[in-house]
Amino acid sequence: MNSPLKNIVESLIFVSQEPLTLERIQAVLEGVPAADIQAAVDELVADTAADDRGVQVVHVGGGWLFSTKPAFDREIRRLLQIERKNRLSSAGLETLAAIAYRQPMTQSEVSAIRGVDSTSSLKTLLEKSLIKIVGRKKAPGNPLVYRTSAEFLLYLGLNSLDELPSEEEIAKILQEEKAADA
Amino acid sequence: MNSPLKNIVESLIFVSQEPLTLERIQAVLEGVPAADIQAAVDELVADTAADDRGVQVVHVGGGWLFSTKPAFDREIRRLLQIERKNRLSSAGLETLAAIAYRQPMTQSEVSAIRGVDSTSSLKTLLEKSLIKIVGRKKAPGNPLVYRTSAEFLLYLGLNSLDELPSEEEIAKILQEEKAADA
Amino acid sequence: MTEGAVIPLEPTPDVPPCAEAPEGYQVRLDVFEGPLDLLLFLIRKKKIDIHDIPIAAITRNYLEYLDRKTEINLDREAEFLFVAALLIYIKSQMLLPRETDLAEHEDPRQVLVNRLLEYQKVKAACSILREREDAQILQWKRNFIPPLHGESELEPVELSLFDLSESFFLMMKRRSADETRTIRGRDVSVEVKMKELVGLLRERHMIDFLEYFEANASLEEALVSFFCILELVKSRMAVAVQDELFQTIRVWLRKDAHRTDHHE
Repeated sequence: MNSPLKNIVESLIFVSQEPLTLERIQAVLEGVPAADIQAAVDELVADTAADDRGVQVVHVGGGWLFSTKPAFDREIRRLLQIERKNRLSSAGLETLAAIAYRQPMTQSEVSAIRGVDSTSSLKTLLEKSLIKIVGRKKAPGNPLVYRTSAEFLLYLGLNSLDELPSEEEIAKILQEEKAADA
Repeated sequence: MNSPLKNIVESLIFVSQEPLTLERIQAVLEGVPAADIQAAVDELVADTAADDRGVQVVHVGGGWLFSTKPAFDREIRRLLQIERKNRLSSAGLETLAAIAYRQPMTQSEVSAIRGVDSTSSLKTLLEKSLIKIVGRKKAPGNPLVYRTSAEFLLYLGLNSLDELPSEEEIAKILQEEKAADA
Repeated sequence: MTEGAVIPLEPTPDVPPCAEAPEGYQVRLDVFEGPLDLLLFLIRKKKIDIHDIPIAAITRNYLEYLDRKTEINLDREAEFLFVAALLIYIKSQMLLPRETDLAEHEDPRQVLVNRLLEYQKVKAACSILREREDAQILQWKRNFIPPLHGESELEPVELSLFDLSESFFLMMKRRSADETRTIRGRDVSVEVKMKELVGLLRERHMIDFLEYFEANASLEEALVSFFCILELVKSRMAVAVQDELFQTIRVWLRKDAHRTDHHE
């Protein structure tokens, strides 16, 4: 279907510097009902997911943005002359997960959950902008308080913290581990 | 036509920061004949020129790149106004940091700390409402005196300037390199 | 004050070889993220019910692993030792003669169990998040698209407290390059810490150990504090009360110890 609304939305998502939310699109397209915009975005997501497209619109970080399809990672890295992107270390990922679930958190709270001093992992995560300092805790020593950042959601392809693995998913993993041991 | 070559080319053009030339595509896709690449690009240009697309691949500057369609210029301008969110330049950040920790300060005091004339950074920070003029110093020339603003605290989620991280805290984050964290 | 002095180590030949270890029997400590990871590993390998941990046995296994350490650095060692001390503490609590059976919430192991369960959840979540990370790493997004036109007057700014502070202190460092002080963790001796603790106890009569712990920051210092308190309690100079493990420890100086010289 040839929908001009879908085209406008596509161009807006393309130029947006961060995931483009429904609210932003509405603010730009004054008077267009949210339902129409949502329908246009849905159509766009479906179109770009098709096999004959190399670039797709994905829903992430609470909004939409363009990304390449995973199949072309090798060629893109060749073009940009970038090595395979590094994963986080296990220490880094653990620290990030602890903060994600229990934020806001201080260094000593994170370290207590992990049973390991987490100062240097926090540093790495700060440098990668996956967490941010949001202030201080009213507690002895007024320790700095950390939260996950908007980049964190993007990094893991989440739309909000609600999309973190649920209690059920975690319980399932633990069940599987138990079964594997038996 | 569902062509994987077209898809690869689309993703390469998408991630390229400058017009992507035939030569560079060829260099990435070793062994693929130039004629095939040219055909894929032509197909892509034709596809994206169609009425149902908001973003098109255009031939410009000796290569190809994505651009929005001219029809949506007005909406795009509106969007960029709304979401414009710039990071401070490093000069701006330094100037702001100097004032935050050492306020109240005059222009020449800031410039002395930074070792660089800071007049234009001060102007930018004033425009962004991150600092404010609080009066004049009783000194030769009666220079203007700057302080950080209430918005500054808001942006950083601080309650007061006392909550700025101390040198020790930052040093701890910056200096602790531990073998435990890869 | 080593763990070996507290508990004689018996060889347990039934420790399973670990797949990660090339030498078969040698399991290196550094394959574990930390002491909790090691504990969870032992619990799994021994097929132990996490809600009913045989503390004596697990403590023995745990100390054994610690004993095999080859080259872990001091910080890590301190963390492993800290949990060793806690295990021993729980064991001692369980050995205390009691009038009646412990109610479930009084089980000295409960807080350790809660902590292990919590950590286990984080680890399980990590395995899911790792998959997400792997999937996302393959997708390239363009986060930077040059703005179409010049600056407008009023712009919201993205500002990070970390960037700001880092910027300031780097600037100061640059300016006074010669007189830069290097900040290092203090060397904490038991003697100094003991004096400090006793002084503080005299002044305030009671201290909240967790509060004290947080103020001291470094793990070594905290460990030393912990051992000092154990030492004070052992030598009957102080009374320490902890309602729940990992909660807070309140410490009083015994009245009759006020004038004694506690430093031999």
